[in-house]
Amino acid sequence: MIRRRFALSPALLMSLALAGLLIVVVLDLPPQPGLAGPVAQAMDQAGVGHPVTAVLLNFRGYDTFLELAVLMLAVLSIWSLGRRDPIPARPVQGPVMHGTLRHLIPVAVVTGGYLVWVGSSDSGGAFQGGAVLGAAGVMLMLSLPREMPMPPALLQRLGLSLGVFAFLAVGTAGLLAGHGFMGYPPAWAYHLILGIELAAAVSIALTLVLLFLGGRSRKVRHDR
Amino acid sequence: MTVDVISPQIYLLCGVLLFVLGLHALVVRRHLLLKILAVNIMGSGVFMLLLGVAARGEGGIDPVPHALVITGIVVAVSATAVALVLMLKVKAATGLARLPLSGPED
Amino acid sequence: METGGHMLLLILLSSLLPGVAIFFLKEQQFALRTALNLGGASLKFLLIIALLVGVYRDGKTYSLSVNLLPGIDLVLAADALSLLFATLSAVLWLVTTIYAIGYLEDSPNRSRFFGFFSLCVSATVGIAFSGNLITLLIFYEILTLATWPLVVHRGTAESFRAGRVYLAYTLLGGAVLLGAVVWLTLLAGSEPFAAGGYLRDLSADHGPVLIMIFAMLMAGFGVKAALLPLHSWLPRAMVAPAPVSALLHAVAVVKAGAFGIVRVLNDVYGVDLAADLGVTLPLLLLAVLTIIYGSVRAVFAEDLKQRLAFSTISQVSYIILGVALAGPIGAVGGLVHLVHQGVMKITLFFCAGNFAETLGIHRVDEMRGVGRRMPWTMTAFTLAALGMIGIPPLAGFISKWYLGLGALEAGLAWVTVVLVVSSLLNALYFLPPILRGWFSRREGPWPDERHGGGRLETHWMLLLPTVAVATMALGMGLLASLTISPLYWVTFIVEFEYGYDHIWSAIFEWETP
Amino acid sequence: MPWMDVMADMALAPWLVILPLAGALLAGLWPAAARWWGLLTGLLTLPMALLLALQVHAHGPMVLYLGGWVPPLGIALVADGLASLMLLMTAGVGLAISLYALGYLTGETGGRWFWILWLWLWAAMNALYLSGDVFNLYVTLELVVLASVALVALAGGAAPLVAAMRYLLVSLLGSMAYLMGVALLYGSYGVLDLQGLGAQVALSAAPMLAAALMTVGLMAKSALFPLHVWLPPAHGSAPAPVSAALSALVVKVSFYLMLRLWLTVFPALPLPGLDMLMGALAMGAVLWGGLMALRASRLKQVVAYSTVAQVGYLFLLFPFLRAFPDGWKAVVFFAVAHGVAKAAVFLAAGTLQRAAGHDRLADLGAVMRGRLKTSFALGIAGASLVGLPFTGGFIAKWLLVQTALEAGLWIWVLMVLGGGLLAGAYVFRLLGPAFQPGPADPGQPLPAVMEWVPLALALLTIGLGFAGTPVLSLLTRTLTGGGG
Amino acid sequence: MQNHAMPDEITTWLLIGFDVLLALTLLGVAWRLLAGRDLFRSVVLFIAFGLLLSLAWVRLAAPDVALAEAAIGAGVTGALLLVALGRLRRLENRSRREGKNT
Repeated sequence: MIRRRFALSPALLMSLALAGLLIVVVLDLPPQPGLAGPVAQAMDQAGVGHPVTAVLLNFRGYDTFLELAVLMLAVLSIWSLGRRDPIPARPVQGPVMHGTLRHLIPVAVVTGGYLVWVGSSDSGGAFQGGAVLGAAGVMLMLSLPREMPMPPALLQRLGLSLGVFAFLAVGTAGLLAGHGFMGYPPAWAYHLILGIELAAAVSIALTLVLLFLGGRSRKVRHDR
Repeated sequence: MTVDVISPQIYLLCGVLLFVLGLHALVVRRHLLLKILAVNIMGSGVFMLLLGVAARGEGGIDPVPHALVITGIVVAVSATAVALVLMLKVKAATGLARLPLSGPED
Repeated sequence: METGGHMLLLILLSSLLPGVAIFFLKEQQFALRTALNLGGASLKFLLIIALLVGVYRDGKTYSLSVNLLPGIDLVLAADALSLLFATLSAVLWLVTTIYAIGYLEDSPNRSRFFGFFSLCVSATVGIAFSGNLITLLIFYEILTLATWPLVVHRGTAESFRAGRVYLAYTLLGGAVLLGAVVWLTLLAGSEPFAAGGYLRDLSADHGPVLIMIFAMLMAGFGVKAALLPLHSWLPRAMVAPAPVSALLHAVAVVKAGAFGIVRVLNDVYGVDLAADLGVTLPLLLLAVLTIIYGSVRAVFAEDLKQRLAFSTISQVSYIILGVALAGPIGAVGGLVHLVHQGVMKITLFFCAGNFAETLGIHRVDEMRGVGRRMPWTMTAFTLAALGMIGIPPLAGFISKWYLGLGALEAGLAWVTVVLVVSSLLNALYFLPPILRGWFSRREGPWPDERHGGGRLETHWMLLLPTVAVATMALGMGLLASLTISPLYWVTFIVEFEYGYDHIWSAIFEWETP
Repeated sequence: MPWMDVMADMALAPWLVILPLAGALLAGLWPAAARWWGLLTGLLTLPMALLLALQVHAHGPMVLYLGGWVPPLGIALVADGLASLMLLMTAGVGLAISLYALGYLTGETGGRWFWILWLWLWAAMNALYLSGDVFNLYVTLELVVLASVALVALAGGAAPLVAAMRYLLVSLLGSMAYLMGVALLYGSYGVLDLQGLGAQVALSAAPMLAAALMTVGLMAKSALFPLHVWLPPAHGSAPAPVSAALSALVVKVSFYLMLRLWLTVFPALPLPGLDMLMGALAMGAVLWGGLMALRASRLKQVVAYSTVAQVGYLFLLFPFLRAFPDGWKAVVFFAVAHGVAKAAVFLAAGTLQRAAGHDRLADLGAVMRGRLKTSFALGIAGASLVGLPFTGGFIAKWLLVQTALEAGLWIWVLMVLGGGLLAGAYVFRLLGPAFQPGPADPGQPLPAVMEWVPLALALLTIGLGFAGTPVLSLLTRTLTGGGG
Repeated sequence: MQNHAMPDEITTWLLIGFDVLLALTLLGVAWRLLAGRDLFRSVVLFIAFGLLLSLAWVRLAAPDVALAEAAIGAGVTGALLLVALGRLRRLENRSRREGKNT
């Protein structure tokens, strides 16, 4: 069965050729120092102690900013496609699962919050924390027998925009204050980053839940 | 020290193969859900390549690819979510979760 | 270089702006439209006269250049040749406008018609004043754009077919031309037209390439000039209204092609270089073939407008023949035919339009006795047709005389034989309508008599232009020795182009052996 | 050192991202006022883009280190001649689209979503044009894709949804290939900024494979034949502003990215065969798109297939680049000329369609006669597509032919000229109905802006006919890579 | 890689063996889920794939990525896929019912 699906064909031959090329190239990649050195050097001005967070929110903060924008745009795109169907018959079933999920949710919320906070100095950060919070929200949706009522549309939109907005506001403020676009004054860097992280985490969590729901809420009261 | 040298190589190879596997499935498989999964597998392959490169670095672990991959994962989930909703809309509109072979002349 | 550039711009705008304004007029705004049309045409005429005075009496130069691309300018300039063509266009536009107003009375979509009509003339004047090859190409393409709507104006399936053929030919020609001009610009830069050409320095290294480019240029301009293998759009385009046919044939399209060929030969390559490259003889042969072919087809065409169309194919090649003879006397013959043929052919088309519009006559055999019913028109027709045949002392005779002399000068005596044969053929297709018109007796009603009664034989706006151009055609022949005649003017141009100081003496040597 | 002083006059570039993004956020928060946010964005962005282009023209390329972090650690915004030209075109066409949409999208017809997504698209495109980092470019590219896919799907109905799905999958495939290229480049050189990569890339297997993957991936995104299948159905029932945005702007985005990569990152790489492959596909696009446009029976279909054909010219980039380093400028001018003209044609088509209530070519005569301004816009912009004089299209065609001749590439001369003939055939076919006999009838009453905006864009194509020299001189202020 | 306190031979080979095994498993799971016929199985395998992937990220010394992968790559994407699959099924049933009715 499997063989028939991936039968010998021009496509397969081309894939194999590409695989061969890639393997040869990848095994031959020269050793190069990467950016570990520059990152380590700049860490004392980064405002946070954890390199990955420093890269995400400071050195390459613009990437992260646009990434939040991607998330938000994904929700908007889905909303533009129409209203959502109700979530179909629970994929997760049985009382045991529900019970487990319900107990997991508070743990996940705490974990998520902790991850956001700890991101400044250790593994963790807005995305991981937000993701765990979002996953918790999704689990909640899955575990409830009926759909959870969502907050009003305006609040949803506000929450959704929070991360991008915080980033944009801080970035623009930096521009106006003479630190350049996306620039933080070193003294405030830690607090600004933490603020952005919090806003981003809320947005990410909400966005993931909204992505999961798929489509605008079914109440006709909002929008249009 | 051998682990430091050999393990990343293993993952580099694995990443490349995942990428090609996903690419092939994306071209060959016709169900939209599988196509979407295939894209995700391709992405995972690239992420693995990036992290393999980071682990192999001379000056210690390189945090930049880590940040890139986190960004990439978020972008991937966004695209996947949109693709899934679109798939459902296509299914509702055409009754098929596949793409018609030739473009409809609307 | 910018002296008096505004004058040239003004001449262009004098037809362009009324044209654009006319588009947006309501169909019923007859008076305003007519005022705009005639106002624009008269203004252009006056401006051209002012320009002539400026150039010839005050010795001013006029030019205007606008940058298009690094090293490439859009140049408008007035030299003797452009003034000749521009004057011809302005005069004929004025009379054709009057004619068209009468011709299209009460027909639909007149605003659109006159709008494109004006654009078309603007493009033609632009061609006349083009100061370099790129500018010429630009206005040449604009002309395509502006004439297509006129060809399809009637909106019938037949006119759309004609429009498609016309587009296919002219766009193809334009594409070839674009390739050639770009190529030439790469080689030689964007030089202004210069008497004697500007490619001499290149010929040593790029001889074959220059020949290739020459062939492409001839093909590009040859489409509109209806040179032999590229002619077949023209008879089809006869579905357009008579004033359009008149304008297409006498001035705008066909002449634009011929004018382009003259420009390339005289002011880009230079006659000497062209002769050295050996490209004039093939061009000459092509012109001769076209002359004979057009005449023969005209003999067998029964539809009056078709006959005129084939006659045009034949006659326009006289111009090309003249310049391809590569000598000053032949050039005089060719260039003067640019004017003579224009005036005579427009007369013939006006007459054909009068016959069709007044009596419904479309075919030659329907012309029996029309001379009695419409004596003025028939007189005009006769004058112009006899001129085309080359009966002395009419205008066509002068052209052919100089062409013949030019052929002898160039040592190509056989060309005179061609001219004689062609004249015989001309007689063969122009004499029957004349004879029938005057000497046959009409039996039965006219095919479709529309303009009954009245003091005049037809609408005055149709008759007046016809008589005017016929008078002009007559005058150009009878008064050829005056200093305001086209012949004198052309001689002046040729003297300049060929660097002769005493062309008259050269001619007299041949005239009085 | 990281907190480097930023030149005071550099502050313009980020605003070109901030403004549309802020507009998009505000439109998302207050959908009821979305149209006014859109208009405001357009009105503010165009002068910014114009100023930036003037600044770049006067002072040369400008580089802004975001957050003060100098690449390779940080990300740079690069505003050079090429970027500022694309930004300017986007701003000009974008403002026109916004104004037009004010009149076109009235009432409840999904107008709000159009505005939100359109502003996002605009922000994404601007971010992409300014980005100077291969990974950041990937993120912006995804933004563009998501926004444009949603715009395609906005019309609803089977054909647009299938088209959107197809487009999304092709784009994701392209994105993944691109990302693979990024990974290979990072694996080889350990940097992500374009200039840094350009300084290091040398002729070897990894960058060549990366170049091939990225080029092919981007090719898939820009609707090059034979991957154009999604494009014509996407335009069939899409709102006119969406069609205009897609055909005039979005198609250019991946072309720009490809060009940027080959100018800065890969100039050291000759890819034998790639130029022939791309040229062959370009030829296929011109022929196929042209023939399909000749056959299509509906106005917007004809225009959509015309886009398929004209995308082909963009890929002459590769033969031209291979022939000599300056060859790309002709193609960029073509891209700009096509963008303006195609937007004008689509908007004019939208007006005629609205007025007539349909867009069957054969039955449009009365409305075309009744709406002269729009017909003129169609005619003038059509002339630009054909490459007739006094339009940007003519200058573009001239430059293409000149470049091909200069390189001695006869086959592309023939392609450009032949493609122009095909374009002539289908453009005059579009105009044909206006000349059929019959009454003039303006059709449904429409807001005046729907007639004036296409006309203004059409006149802009005439303006472009005289803008050859300034545009080319702006393009000389483009950062190109070198070394390796 | 992380600097291990005891870089002795056995640990080294165990770790390499583990890496090879993990890579092969990943490839195998990817193959099965892309080549399979049962969509539900594919989705479940994909979630498993995501979890295995985060294990690989841990092995590549990227704990941040591992966290994100587990939460987003496996968790959220998995949930998205499951819900989408459920909705797809429902659409199929609906069209089947409509097909019977007509």
